[in-house]
Amino acid sequence: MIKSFFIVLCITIFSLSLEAQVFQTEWLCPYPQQHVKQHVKISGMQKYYAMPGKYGKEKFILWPAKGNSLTEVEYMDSLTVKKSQFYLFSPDREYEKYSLKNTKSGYAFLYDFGKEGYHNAYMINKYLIHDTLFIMISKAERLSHKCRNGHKDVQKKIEPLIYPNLIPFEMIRLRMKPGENYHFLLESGNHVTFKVLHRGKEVKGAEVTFTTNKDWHKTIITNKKGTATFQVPSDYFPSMGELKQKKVSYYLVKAKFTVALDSKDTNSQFKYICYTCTYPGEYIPSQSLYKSSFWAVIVIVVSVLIISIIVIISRSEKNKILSRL
Amino acid sequence: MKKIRKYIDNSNLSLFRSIIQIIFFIILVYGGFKAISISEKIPTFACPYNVRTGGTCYLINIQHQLHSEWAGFITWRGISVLTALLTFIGLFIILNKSWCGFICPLGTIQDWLTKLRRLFGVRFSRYNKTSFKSLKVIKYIVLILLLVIPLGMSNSFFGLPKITEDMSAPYCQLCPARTVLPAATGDFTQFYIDFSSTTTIIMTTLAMIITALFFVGSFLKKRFFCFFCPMSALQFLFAKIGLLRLVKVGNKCTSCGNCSRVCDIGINAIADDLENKFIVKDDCMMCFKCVEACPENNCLKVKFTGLTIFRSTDEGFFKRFSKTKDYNITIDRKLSKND
Amino acid sequence: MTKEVSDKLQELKIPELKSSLTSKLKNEVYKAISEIKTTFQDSPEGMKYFLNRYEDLIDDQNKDYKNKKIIATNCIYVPEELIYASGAIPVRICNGFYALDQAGANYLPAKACPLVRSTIGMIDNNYYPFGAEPLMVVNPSSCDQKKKMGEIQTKSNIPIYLLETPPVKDSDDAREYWLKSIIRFKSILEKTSRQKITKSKLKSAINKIYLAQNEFRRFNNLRKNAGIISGTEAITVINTYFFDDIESWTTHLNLLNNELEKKIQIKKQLNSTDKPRIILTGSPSIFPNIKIPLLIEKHGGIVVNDDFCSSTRFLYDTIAVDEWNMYDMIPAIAERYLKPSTCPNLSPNKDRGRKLIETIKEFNANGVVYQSLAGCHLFEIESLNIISLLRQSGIPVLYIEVDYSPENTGQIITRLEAFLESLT
Amino acid sequence: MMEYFIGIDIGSSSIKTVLIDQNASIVNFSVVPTGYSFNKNSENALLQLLSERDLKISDIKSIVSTGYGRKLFKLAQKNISEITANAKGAYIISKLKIKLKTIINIGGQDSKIIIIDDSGKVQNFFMNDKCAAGTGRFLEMVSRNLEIDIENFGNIHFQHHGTPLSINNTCAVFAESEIISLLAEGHNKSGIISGVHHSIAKRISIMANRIGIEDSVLFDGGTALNKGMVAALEDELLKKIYVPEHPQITTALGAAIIAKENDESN
Repeated sequence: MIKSFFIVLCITIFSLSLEAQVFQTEWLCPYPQQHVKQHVKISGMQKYYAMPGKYGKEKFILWPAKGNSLTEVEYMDSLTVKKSQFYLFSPDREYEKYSLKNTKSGYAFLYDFGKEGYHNAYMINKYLIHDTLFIMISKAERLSHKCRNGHKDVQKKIEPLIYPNLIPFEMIRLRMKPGENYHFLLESGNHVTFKVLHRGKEVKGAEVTFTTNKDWHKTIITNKKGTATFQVPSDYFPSMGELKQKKVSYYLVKAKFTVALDSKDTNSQFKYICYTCTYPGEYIPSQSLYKSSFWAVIVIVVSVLIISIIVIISRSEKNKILSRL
Repeated sequence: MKKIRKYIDNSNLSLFRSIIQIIFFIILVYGGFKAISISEKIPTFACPYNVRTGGTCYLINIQHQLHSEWAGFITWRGISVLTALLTFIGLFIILNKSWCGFICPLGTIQDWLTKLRRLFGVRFSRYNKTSFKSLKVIKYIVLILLLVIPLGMSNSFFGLPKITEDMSAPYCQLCPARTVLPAATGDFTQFYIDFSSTTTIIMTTLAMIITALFFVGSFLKKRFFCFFCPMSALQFLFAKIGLLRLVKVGNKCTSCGNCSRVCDIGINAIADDLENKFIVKDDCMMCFKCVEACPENNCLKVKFTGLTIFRSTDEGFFKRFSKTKDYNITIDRKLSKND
Repeated sequence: MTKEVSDKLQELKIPELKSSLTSKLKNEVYKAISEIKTTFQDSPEGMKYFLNRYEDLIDDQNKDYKNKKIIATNCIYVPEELIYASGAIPVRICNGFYALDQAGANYLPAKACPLVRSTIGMIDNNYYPFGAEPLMVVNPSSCDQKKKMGEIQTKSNIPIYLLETPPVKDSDDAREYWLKSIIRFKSILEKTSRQKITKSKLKSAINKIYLAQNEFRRFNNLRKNAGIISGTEAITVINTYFFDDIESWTTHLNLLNNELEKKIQIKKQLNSTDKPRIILTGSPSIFPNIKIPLLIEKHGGIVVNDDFCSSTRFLYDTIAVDEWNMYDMIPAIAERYLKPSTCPNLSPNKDRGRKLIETIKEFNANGVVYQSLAGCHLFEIESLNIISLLRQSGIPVLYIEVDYSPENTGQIITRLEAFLESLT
Repeated sequence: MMEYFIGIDIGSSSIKTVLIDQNASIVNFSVVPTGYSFNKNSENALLQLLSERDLKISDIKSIVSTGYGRKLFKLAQKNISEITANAKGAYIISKLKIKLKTIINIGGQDSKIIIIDDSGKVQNFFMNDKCAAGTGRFLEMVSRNLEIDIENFGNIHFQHHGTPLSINNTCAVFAESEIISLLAEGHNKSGIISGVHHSIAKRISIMANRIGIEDSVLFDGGTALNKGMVAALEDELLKKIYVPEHPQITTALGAAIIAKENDESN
């Protein structure tokens, strides 16, 4: 009896480890490892760019990485990366099969600024365990915009783009209505909505978890419209004077959905396909942290009173002359 | 030709001006809804903080462009600063300072506040001569600060530490247009005090005080803010080469003082100055109310590239100011040869 | 005149001096009117109304102003708008009657200005236009003889109010002092005519004066076609504004203007006459003292314009009000009478020379006749720099001393003829 | 055929007529006292003038009258003021000798100062016809009191040496009583006469300062015959004064020349 118990235990450990091993989330991490920071240029909005050099002028950079929490990130090295497929889509849907570049700051996804709008980068890994095929898709959307190119018909250019035939399972961030434009910054306290799509169709019942780099996470099941809405937490409490209005903190959204294959095409070795998709992003502390309209109203009302009193006093002298009119 | 000229000279220019003001108020404040944008370098207020703005005021441009190291000005940035300035001057020259009188949305708001005051019968205030002279200097000081601070932010002058980044676009933080124009589109987000650092606290509190001052001031004094506005100071540097000009023929003037009485800003020099022809003073906004109120023929003339397009006539004066409905007299003069 | 006769006259309430005075005034007016009619044959139809008004002026039984509130004013400085707004009618009592000049002689020294003497004569004998006694005589402190005239004790018991005018026009204090004195005058007016001056009444008063000014400006412009109407007739036309009802004056001037405009269309030439065009300046000549303009036009000149405060100057300057409220109208009215004024009682009086030269250019006049009433020191003193200014800009000037007596025309004629001949 | 023009100056004390031919040379002239009915006298003077040159009224092209009685003289086609006539006459007479600018004319009833521009047109003038002091009438009154004829006032003036007696009374009427008292005090007549000349000269110089006289001054009118008067004037005005040969007839000559010019122009 004990023997059976012992076998069951090691199977679960094994599956757990397998699970753990298999289920470490893969995603395209937008920030580099600490020790390679000097090879990378940082922009005003803490966006990282590759230094101009071997691969031409400044480029976006994304490092494929693994790991459940955003703090201990395990950057993939050349071995694991070999098996995965990489895709890069520019805003006007040009598709390019991509291979990673080995830069000083590690294996990374490099692509040009190119056209105005969101560039999508994908990494797909497939694992087969028991009878389920795990398809891990890591997606990243990168905005490229220069104010010089003007701000004409912004809404059209920033619509999320999906590629159902190439990427079977995908997740998009719905644009904030109204008036999201190039200079949009997600503020903590705002709501952000993600829609999960399987071969272009909304998926009901997918698990969507939202984790921040303070390891706070929340999971929501998508409704019939395939969307899950999260409220971005505010987790930045600076002391007086050190507040950086534009302090960027990262979040990672993971959607998981398993599909049972119908029994007809039995030739495949697996009965279930488990899709997971990851989507990284940034958010900044909410303005209400340091901006208060309440005080503004007080200052206005007080100054209106003071100014009117001063003016009335200074006008009284002239009024005496004209008062008899 | 003479008939058209006579019709224009007798016309009610103030009515025409308020129509133009309304049109441009809609274009500049609500242009964004229809993605209209006149240009990024207009010589009048059209605040980019108002998401729906129909153009961008040149002041914010120049403050951003000056926010760069000295070396930057030799590279392409210097060229872009120059082209921005040239577009500003090009746009400005066409209408000279009547950008303020006819088009500036902030000016339009002030005129509406004046109409409101008139409704309640409250007496307008007016600066006496001494305070007029001393307050006149403020707008030049603001202009100089507006140009120097951005430079000071990116280069250290005489070894002094650089000015903090919180002061970016210093004038725009204090300008009432930043709070008033977005409010006109219903977006009140600009009314806030920013506690993130002492500089931002001071700047945003000052901004709120200036907004309060703006409302109280222009309710009581006609075109209160225009007297302190750095845009009018910047414009005046190029006013002399403007195509639209206000010209006064000195010896036709009887110094009756009508023009300085109807002048919203309260410029006395227009009545007292009999010498120089080009009579636009630095705080004049070329609204041409003085030309309407001048009873002398050909004393005040509005010229566009040398062609007189509007001039003061006694017939026009009486048509505008007197009412002849319950008298059987009409005010019109046969076109005589020596006109 | 024995004692009984004068007592009887006293009972009959016909003061003896008055009856003979009326006859003197009557023939003075008739003489002036006949002079005008004889010298100017082709005078326009519209003139008849204005000449008849003078005949009504001196007959006491005229019913025009029977039960109306009258305020007699004595100078251009008195704001008419306020008087109209308080429901009264302003009547200007400076006049050119030689008989009244004699009547006022025992109040003022021989060397005093005849105009002031004739005003005192009018007040003393209670001899007002249309025989209508005013509620009050407003006497401004503009020139010093008018100022002292207010204190003279005359037989009449009509109150004389001293309207304080500033001696300077450019300084801010003077303008404020003038504004305050206008406001005090307004409250006095409201008390005497027992009617509050409201915003709407003042606005309609200003409007009435606008229409009169508009017609006057048209008339002034038409006089640029020299020869259309003689200077003397023009002065008589404008002088009737002193006492006439403003609306009827404006309508009749409108008719006269239309008639003149038709005449210009027919005549087609602009400056038809080759006679020398003269501009009259200096002390005002008021009907019936039209000696100088009449003599000039009799001896081959034509008076194209003048800058008397009794004709061109007092209707010329207008008000522009930004907000039709009391706090804007009252200062505007005050500024109308001070800022553009070129009265020599203000010093420095740079505007007068400048405007005179401008009128000369506008009316392309050939010469200026500067007349000053004997005893009017202001105009005599100012004549020095005005004449030197005109000489510098190459404009011939003749300086003449005048008084109301009709006799000494002989000497004036020789001077005028010599001057006119030097112009052709 | 020679054309003739006549200028007649009907003054208060004497009537001066001048006859000139078409190249403005004086054919004949006459000076006749005005008397009572100056109309008849002036006609006789005119006829007398013509008969001396055996001409008839019909040969005269045009007659211009000037002076006080100019309007009532029937025969003249045109009448002009004596100021314009005086200016024209003086200008023509002195054209060859001096560059004339100022004309001082002391007539019977008035005294005038005329400033002309270089083409002979009147630029500015000042007339004193209200007060008898400084006019010919004053000299007539003095000659009556001293029973000396005006003609020889000139040379008596020079008999007096030393400073002239000052007649400090400006008014001609009161000056008369002052002269009588001076006579009573035993002053000799020449002192009084030169005093009178200087008082007239002072009056003229006051008028001169008002109007501002300029160089080359001409002095005409009846009083100019009196040499003493000319000397007194030169002392007062500190200017050289030119006196034409017949100072009395300049105005009449001016009228005649204007008659000629008008005739030529139209």
